[in-house]
Amino acid sequence: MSGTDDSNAFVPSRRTVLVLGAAAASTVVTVRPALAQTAGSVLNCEIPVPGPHAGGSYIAPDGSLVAPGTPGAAPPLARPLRGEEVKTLLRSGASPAGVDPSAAQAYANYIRRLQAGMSGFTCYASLQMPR
Amino acid sequence: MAGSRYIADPESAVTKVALDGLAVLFHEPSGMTHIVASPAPEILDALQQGPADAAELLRRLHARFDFEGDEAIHARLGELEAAGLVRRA
Amino acid sequence: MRHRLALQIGPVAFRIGSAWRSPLDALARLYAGYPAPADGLCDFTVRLEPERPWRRFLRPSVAIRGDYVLPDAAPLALAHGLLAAEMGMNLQMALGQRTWLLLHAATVEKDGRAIVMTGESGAGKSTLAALLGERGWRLMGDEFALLDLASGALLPFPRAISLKNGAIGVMEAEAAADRFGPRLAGTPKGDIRHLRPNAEAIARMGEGARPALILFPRFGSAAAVRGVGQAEAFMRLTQASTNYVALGRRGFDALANLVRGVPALAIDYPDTETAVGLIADFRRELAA
Amino acid sequence: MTGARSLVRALRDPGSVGACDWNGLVSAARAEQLIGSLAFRMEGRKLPPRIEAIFAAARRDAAHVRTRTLWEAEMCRRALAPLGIPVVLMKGTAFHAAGLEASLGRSVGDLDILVPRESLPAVESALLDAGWERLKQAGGYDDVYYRRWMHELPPLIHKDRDRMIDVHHTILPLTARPRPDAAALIEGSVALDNGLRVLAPADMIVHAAAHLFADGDLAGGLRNLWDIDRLLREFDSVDFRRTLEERARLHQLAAPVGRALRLARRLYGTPVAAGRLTVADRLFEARLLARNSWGQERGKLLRFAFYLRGHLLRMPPLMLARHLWTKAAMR
Repeated sequence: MSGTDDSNAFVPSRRTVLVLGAAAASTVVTVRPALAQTAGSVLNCEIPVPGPHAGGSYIAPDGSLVAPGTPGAAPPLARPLRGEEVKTLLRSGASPAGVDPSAAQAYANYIRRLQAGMSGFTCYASLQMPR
Repeated sequence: MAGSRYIADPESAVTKVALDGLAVLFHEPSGMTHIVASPAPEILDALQQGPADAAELLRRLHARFDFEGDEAIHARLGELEAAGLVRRA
Repeated sequence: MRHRLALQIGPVAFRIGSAWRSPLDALARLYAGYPAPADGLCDFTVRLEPERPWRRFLRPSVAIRGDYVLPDAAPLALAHGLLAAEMGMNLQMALGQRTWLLLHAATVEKDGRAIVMTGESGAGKSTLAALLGERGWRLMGDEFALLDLASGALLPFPRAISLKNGAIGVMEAEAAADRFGPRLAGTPKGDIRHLRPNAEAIARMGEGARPALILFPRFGSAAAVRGVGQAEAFMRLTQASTNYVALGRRGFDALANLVRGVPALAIDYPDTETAVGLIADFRRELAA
Repeated sequence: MTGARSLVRALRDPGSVGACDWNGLVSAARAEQLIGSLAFRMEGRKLPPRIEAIFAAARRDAAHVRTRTLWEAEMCRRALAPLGIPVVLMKGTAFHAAGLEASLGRSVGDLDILVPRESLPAVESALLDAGWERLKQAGGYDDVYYRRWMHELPPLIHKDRDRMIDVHHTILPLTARPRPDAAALIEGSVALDNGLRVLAPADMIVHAAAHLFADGDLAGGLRNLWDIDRLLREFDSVDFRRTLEERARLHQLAAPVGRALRLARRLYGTPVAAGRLTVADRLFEARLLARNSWGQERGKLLRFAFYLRGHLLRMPPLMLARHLWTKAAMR
């Protein structure tokens, strides 16, 4: 690798300690395309729960999609959640108006699992806050 | 896991910038940027000597560094493999 | 489209078409004094159109569309059409800009040295930039900073400043009434009022500046300043950029050069006046 | 001249663009995902500075798209290599991987691959192990529908790279009337240096024509037709024309291929022997050109008719009714 640091120079006389089993989770962080900070300025958004790709599915407590009627799972929401409602839900767990509080966590987890290409993702990305 | 041999891209495929203790890598084949902490850069350097399985890689690292807990090498290789910075031979 | 307007802001030209007259009238008033794009040629097209054909008349709601669009966008009320036009321009920049590294940041300049302030929405960077713009600094932009990939200079993008809620009153006390747009009450982001940058900011919108300081401001806590390491600054700036990844190696080089060449600080501040004071101190230190 | 019409003319003959409506041309090209292709066609011409800057940025962006596309294919290769099966890249990814003219400025969204049908379960589980995730709920209506009737697995998305993969086992839904010979597609495919494969040239065109005219609603059709134009020009020879005819017949897709040739010649001036436009061809042409100089879609009725046609092609009317009914009930 090119660069200015000297970590690839072998210097047998001065041995360094290496921490292989890093306590921290990961030693590799990949930069992903970011809309997070900007999207607040570019859209007034909504998140359907679940998205049209999974119409009719119920939401398990961990946020995954399951068959309609699965015990312990929450039914689809009748209306999409507005950006501000999602923000409150993700931050404090407080459920939006008209939403069953006992199912709020399932909906929050569903939103956390959204990925690019899925309906609601850009909205979710816009609500995520670093630090 | 034992027996899988790992390959890293050649030096020319990665641009490295050192920023206070971390390395920021621009990986040409993917166009992706990775911010890596020790021991990831050391592992990538060690693989520059050629493909190696976990045992061989540990031998190379022990020749340069003091460390314990060899079994963590598999987790580290897994991260690098998922990021596309190393691949199996 | 039925109604249309072209605007040049810094180096970028927009063509805005609308199914209704009122949003463009408001936009033209807000951007009074800005030059028209040369030969009418534009970088991006924004469209304000009814979400369904009948929604032009029946409970009119404005869908934000254009060359680049996002799913998940909900329409705005026609009364908030000016906000829709502004968001439409932001959207084109966020999704379509590939010439400069786009940072979600406010920038002010004095003596050719620019301070880049970036942070999440609500960190107060817009208000801070607006206030500095009235206190002897040149406002380069309150929303997006454009970093030139080859030279490392910052280019101005002095859009109208989007003031929210409490910031509206703060700025009404500072700037002349004729520079303000209408107060937009009850938008999804609260009350909003736009402020046209002052004449100097508009007159010098073709003139770049060297970055001298990167600030990560955070509004709402007791005043505190801490240094931000290069790796952290790098990571945070990638997250403040919508086109970093798409620019590839050129973006990487430009950002690495920026964080290695320019100091970065995180500041907490309880009120805007405190922040203005802190920034005056930084400037004296940078000049020293 | 409407946006789409001026776009077609500019692609066909870049020299013909004078002091035209540049703004409309750029908007139509962006809307049709042809801005990259147009930027390469315009390279080296004397243009107004702002327009030249737009095209220069589009060309740089195209380089990024190529890198990202080839990388996604490479990560897929790594995930599937242990299976030892043929993996055939399709559509945009294939054009880039094979370095074809059609890849110049070509945008690419999803990664499309073709694998032998009997390998589908192994492919799916290898992808799931390598970080791809299901987009649709396993066992739900859509999931079951895909597995039973479609020519591909339900789409998967990669958890870190946010990119979708469509794993095909043939090139048309099983409910469609033509039955392409999937085994022959794989049999005839060509290996690249890295072990991945692409369809043989004639099959590439047959697939592009099938995708455009025998499946779907023609949205984004100008780009697909541009692919066909570029491929035909690159591969053209007397032998190739014969091979193309044979392969089109083999895959029961002679009609869409014929229409593709006629419309490519009509819109892009592709130098191929093709018959006169039929009345239906003219409707297709109108649908393809239904975009104005603000980038807006025009011809609402026409577009709706093609939307319905897209569904009808995929399944018999009774099945379609049941499908739409179930989907509506899920809303």
